[in-house]
Amino acid sequence: MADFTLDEDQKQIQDMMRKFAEKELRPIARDCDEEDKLPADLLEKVWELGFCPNIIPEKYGGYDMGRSALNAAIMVEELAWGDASLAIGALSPLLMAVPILEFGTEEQKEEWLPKFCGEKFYPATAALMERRITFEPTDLHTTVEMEKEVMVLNGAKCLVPLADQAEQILVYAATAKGAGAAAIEAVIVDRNTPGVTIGEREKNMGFKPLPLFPVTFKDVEVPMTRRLGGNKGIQFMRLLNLSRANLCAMAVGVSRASNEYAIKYAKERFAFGEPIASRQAVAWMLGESAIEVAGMRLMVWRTAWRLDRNEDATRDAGLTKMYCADKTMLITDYGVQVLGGHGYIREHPVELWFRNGRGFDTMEGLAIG
Amino acid sequence: MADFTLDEDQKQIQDMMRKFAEKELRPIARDCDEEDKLPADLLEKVWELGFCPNIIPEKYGGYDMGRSALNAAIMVEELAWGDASLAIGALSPLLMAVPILEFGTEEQKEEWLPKFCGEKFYPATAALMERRITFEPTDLHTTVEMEKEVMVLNGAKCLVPLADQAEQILVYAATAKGAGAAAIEAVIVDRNTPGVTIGEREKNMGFKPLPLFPVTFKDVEVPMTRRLGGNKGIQFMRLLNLSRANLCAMAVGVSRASNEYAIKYAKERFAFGEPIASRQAVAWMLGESAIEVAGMRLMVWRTAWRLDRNEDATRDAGLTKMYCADKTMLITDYGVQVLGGHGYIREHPVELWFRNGRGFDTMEGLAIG
Amino acid sequence: MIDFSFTPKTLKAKKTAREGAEYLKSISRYYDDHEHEEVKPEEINRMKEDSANTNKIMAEPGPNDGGFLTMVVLNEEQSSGDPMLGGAASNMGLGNAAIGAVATPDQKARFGHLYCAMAITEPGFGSDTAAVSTTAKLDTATNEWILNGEKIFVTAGKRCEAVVVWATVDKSKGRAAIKSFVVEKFRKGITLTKLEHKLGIRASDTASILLEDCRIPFDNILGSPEVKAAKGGQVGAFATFDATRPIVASMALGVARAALDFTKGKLEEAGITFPYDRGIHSLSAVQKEILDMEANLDAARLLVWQSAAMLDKALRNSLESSMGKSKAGRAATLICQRCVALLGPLGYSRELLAEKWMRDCKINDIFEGTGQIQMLIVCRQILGFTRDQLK
Amino acid sequence: MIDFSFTPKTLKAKKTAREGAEYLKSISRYYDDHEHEEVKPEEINRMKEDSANTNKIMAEPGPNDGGFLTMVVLNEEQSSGDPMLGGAASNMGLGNAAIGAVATPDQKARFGHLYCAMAITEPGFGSDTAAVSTTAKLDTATNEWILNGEKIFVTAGKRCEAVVVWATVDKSKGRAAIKSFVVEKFRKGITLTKLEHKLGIRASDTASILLEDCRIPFDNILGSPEVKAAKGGQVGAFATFDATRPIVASMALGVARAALDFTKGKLEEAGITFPYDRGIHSLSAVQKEILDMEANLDAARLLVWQSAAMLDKALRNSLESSMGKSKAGRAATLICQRCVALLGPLGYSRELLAEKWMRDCKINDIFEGTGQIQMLIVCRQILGFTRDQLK
Repeated sequence: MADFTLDEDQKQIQDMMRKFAEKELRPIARDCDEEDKLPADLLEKVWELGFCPNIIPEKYGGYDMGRSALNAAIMVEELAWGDASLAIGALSPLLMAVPILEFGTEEQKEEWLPKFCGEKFYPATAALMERRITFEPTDLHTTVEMEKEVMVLNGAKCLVPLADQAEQILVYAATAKGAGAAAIEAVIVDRNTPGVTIGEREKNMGFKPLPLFPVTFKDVEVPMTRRLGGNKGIQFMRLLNLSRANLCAMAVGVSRASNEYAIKYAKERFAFGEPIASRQAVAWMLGESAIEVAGMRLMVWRTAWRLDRNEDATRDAGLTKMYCADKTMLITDYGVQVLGGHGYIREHPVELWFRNGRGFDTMEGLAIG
Repeated sequence: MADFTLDEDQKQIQDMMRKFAEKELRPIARDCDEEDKLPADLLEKVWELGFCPNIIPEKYGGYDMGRSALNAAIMVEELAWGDASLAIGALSPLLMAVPILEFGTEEQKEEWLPKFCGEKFYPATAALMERRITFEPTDLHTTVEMEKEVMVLNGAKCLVPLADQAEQILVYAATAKGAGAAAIEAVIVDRNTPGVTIGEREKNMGFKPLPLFPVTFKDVEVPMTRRLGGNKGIQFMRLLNLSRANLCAMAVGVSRASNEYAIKYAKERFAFGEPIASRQAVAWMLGESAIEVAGMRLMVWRTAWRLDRNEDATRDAGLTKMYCADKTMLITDYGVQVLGGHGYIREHPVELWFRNGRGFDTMEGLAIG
Repeated sequence: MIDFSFTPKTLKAKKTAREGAEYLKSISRYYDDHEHEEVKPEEINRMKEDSANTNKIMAEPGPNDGGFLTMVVLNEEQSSGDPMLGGAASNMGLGNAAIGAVATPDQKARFGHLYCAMAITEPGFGSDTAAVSTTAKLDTATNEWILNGEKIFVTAGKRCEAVVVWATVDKSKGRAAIKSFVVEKFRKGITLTKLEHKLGIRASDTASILLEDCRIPFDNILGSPEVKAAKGGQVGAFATFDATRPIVASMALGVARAALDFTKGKLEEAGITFPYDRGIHSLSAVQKEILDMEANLDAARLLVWQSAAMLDKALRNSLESSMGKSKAGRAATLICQRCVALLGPLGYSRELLAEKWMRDCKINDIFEGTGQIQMLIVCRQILGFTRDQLK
Repeated sequence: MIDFSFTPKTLKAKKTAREGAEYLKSISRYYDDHEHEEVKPEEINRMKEDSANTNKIMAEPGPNDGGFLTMVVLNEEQSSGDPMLGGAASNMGLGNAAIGAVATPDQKARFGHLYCAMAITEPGFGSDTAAVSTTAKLDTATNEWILNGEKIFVTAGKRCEAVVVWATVDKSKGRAAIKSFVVEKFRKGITLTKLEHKLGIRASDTASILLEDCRIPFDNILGSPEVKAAKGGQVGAFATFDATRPIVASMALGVARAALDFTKGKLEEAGITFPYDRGIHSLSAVQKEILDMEANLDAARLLVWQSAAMLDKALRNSLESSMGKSKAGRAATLICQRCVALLGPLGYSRELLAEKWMRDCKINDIFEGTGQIQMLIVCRQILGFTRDQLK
């Protein structure tokens, strides 16, 4: 039966995350952006929220509280409302934990999942993006050969979160170039494996606090046991769709943050004897943004809801990704525009959201839930 | 030396055409639209303005007043401001005269041009468009074989103005499918040639007064003397560019008409105790439209100016065509929107411009100058 | 709990409505060409049958999705066939939505079976609905309301059986004094004075109506006759907008979807597919545009559904219904325009329906509050501004 | 007579400016990373040389295209290298454009060689430029103006040699009493109080300036000291906007063109071409977007050129300069944003310049009158409305 309202549990996690974002993320977001830093104690604080153990079954050491892409979307919208870079960084262990939960063999679950149930932040990440203008997640140039007794990885990845400290990197690679999603495998690679090179930390317009690295793989040999899903492999589109739902939820959070801030500012700032929000041209930017935030959120929720029902969500996820990327840019642009000259200086957060906002078009596979 | 102002001659022809449009086109536009009619006496009235003989050299019976795509653009903007359908219909003889002036052999000029210098409207037209969703003017499916002693035409055209009464139709056809603009020929075909079938008059959303017909060619044999340009043929892109400049000038005229009307209405119509134009949301539609009309016009002028200098205008013409089609739809949509419910009824002309406005995206080759 | 699935009954009714829409599509060109012509009785009967089938399904036992949401879902289907023809048969005009939202059970029984139009606009105003100058005076002797005034742009004003008329009971009291009254067509003093020739939605008449000392029983007023000051929510007749806006928004969705599906179909005939897993660098310009339009329409639809579902839960939805109407009206308008362009000569031709959908759809940006009025309402609410603070 | 061609001199200068722009591009990342750092003397010298070369060309015999138009054309070129670095070397700030537009020959001689910034905004207002509260009082004893007030968002306020300050000579007289004054940095009472940390254009400082009993000679006022009521045209200091807007608009054009050319270049490396003779059905999504952006930029550029050419002909260009600024500012902003998206990881990276251009370009939607203020000016003029009729 159709229903567009959150239940009590969902309201509670939403509220909890909103408070956490307000208390722990917002106050440090500007400094972290200016100084390109992701504080280690923040990683521990987010870790304590239990994102990993909550979704891991008891037999692997987790709390087995159920896993839901929709609940994850509700939560990360709030965290990204606090700060998207810090959220992505702190949640990077999920980039490995979730795919293992989805497709890992029993042996792989037993080997890896307990690591995500410890008391300390367990650094793990995934590598999907490649640095080229025509990059498509379904057309990877990083390859994995599986004919021999070991797998051999070759290629170059970029925008890998926390690659410098991750114990393992879940690497997405194609068994054949140009063969689409069906040919994509996920391989668990220890960071210190010979042939793996972590490059210099990348510098980007936005997501500055988030440590992102290029990683190259030159004839990297990995035992066959590290092929996620064993002989069955993975369903790459499902993981991509889960990632898109999660990242788009963050885009909603960033958009909402900007829109809320601009609304408040426009009511308080006076020009021509009235609040600037009393001018239709200003109000319209705020109104259009509010409508789009509401629409984006429903699209994200439907995608996540469909994923939770194990339905094919490729259409919803694909359209949502395109739509959210565009609208997030528009909304965060309007955020700066409403503040005018004040929006352009780094005393107000709208320019930070504007820089982060543009990232959602580019970055794929940086979050999952 | 860069200059963006009209000279005295240009101001004069602009003024003359504006008055003609106001006196002869505007008053009958609505009735002609409702009744799908192009009055015969209007064809004669426009004929008397001398569009054809003015540009034809004296030795072929014309007044030899020079030919300029820019001046043509200035004039047809005004006529289309009056009514685009009537303008296209009345100027259809140019569809044959101009290409002959551009590329005709001496013999062809001698044979055909005097016909356009008589006292009565000489019905002639051209056939470019073909009815398919993926139609491209540079990729014609109507073919002309030229291996034999006669040319053989096969194919189907649509949206051919005045095909029912035209003495000749200038038919654009490809010597080879998929070979692009270089393979396109123009063939002068008598309407009554065996194998030429004029179908039933087409019904379209806009341009209703304009009689447009589908024309099919089945093994139509045409003497080689009718190949425009003789052995040299034509430069199709130049003719297409001339057409684009001319049609886009009409798009400017339609857009300006709608914008002017909406401005006037918005100043006179009161709501909430003020003219509706006093609301920024309404004013912004008018302002954006006015800016785009000015921008479109400069783009059209530059294209025409370049054509007059015999420079390659493909870039300018292509961009202008895309831009004007989009903006004309936007502006004529705003025209209806500003009038609201009143814009939706057929007592005001904005809905007519809205219907005609959408046509500029689709119709190619229906005007030239 | 968030759930985007509909009950089996709704899905079944939706399927039936979609089949009925195909029939509407088959006759819709005729009534576009023949403005103001009465729909043929056999066609009306066929439509009534389709309508009855849908109602029968909804009356079956089992859970429902809520009345307004279902109405919105079914109206989108019907509108995808023709945005106006269906109303003639289903006896559902905008007036019915208003009655459904605010009438007493007794009134629902009296008027529910009538095809009710809605009369708000007057020659002197369009968007400024508070400027209503039609008056309703109570004759205490007979306990009748006496209505005087002129209404324009009454959708289905000719074809309907009754009109919900907005009139003021006290001009000095502003918006709170504007009430809506059900005026049956058989009453003395109500006259049809003009039928508009329109850009689109020609299958429906748009009428001017004159009320001259038109007497109706006291109980024909919808809602309370009391003139109360506003506190928070919509006052007087204005509350009905919250119910009618999702309905008209769903009409926009239906027409735009028809245009988009038709365009996709024609493109598919030309060998073009629409992959959802690709980014911009792997798509053609047409593919990208189609996907963008699909996403835009999805966003609009979800907003409209949400606003209707809130009505079913008796939650205040003024913000959401305006968001949905504003978004759907504009998105649908633009989608239809682009579809005509993408279809080239096929789009512009009156032999097919794309050009008709473009003309029809434009009304959604205009009636039941233009896009600008919707945005004004949205902005006031997100800003917490009064009418004076944001004009 | 309509002519879209430039004189050989302009074309030669343009080519030289474009070469200079390549040098600016090569150092522009550094000054984005090192906000508020002084440009190195050897770099300044190199820029001054380039600037001198351009000036030398323009001083050659032969016809010119008009001073403002040439300035706009050359500024676009320079801005395509870096929108701000060039100003430091060419000694051309917005204040210079104002001086060029309204100063007396004597003033031009006195101030023309100074790098002049423009100080309008104050902490209490942004777009509402009539709200200027900085005062200029004439000390009749010394025949000096005494300025008091605080200015913010002064572009190049630190680096410049003089500031054109907007101040009122009589608060009770409104807009007509707002005048502009050239305040050289060596004057007593002018203090730099703050440097802003910005989203973009970090190669230029944005300063706050305090004026405390700052005395300047009487002749440092630009235009007449008389307070006259408006009749038609812009009054007082406002007239300078007609001259500065084409200049800042050309900066937008330059940055957007740089972004677009860069994106096209990268796409061409990937084998993508940009055919101008094709319709939507034969183009990829990326091709279509690039062509749309090119067209949009062309339209903007032509409007800006026209507004500048009108200045050269001493025609009133308030409408056209606002049209150009509004169109160019927004078009450029959107183009840069889309380029970053189309470039994917290359667009977002601070190792290349696309992301910088996106940040830099956003200022064009904001300073010298936001897009909204420009549109207000355009609308008032096409409607023939006063400030009160359209607020």
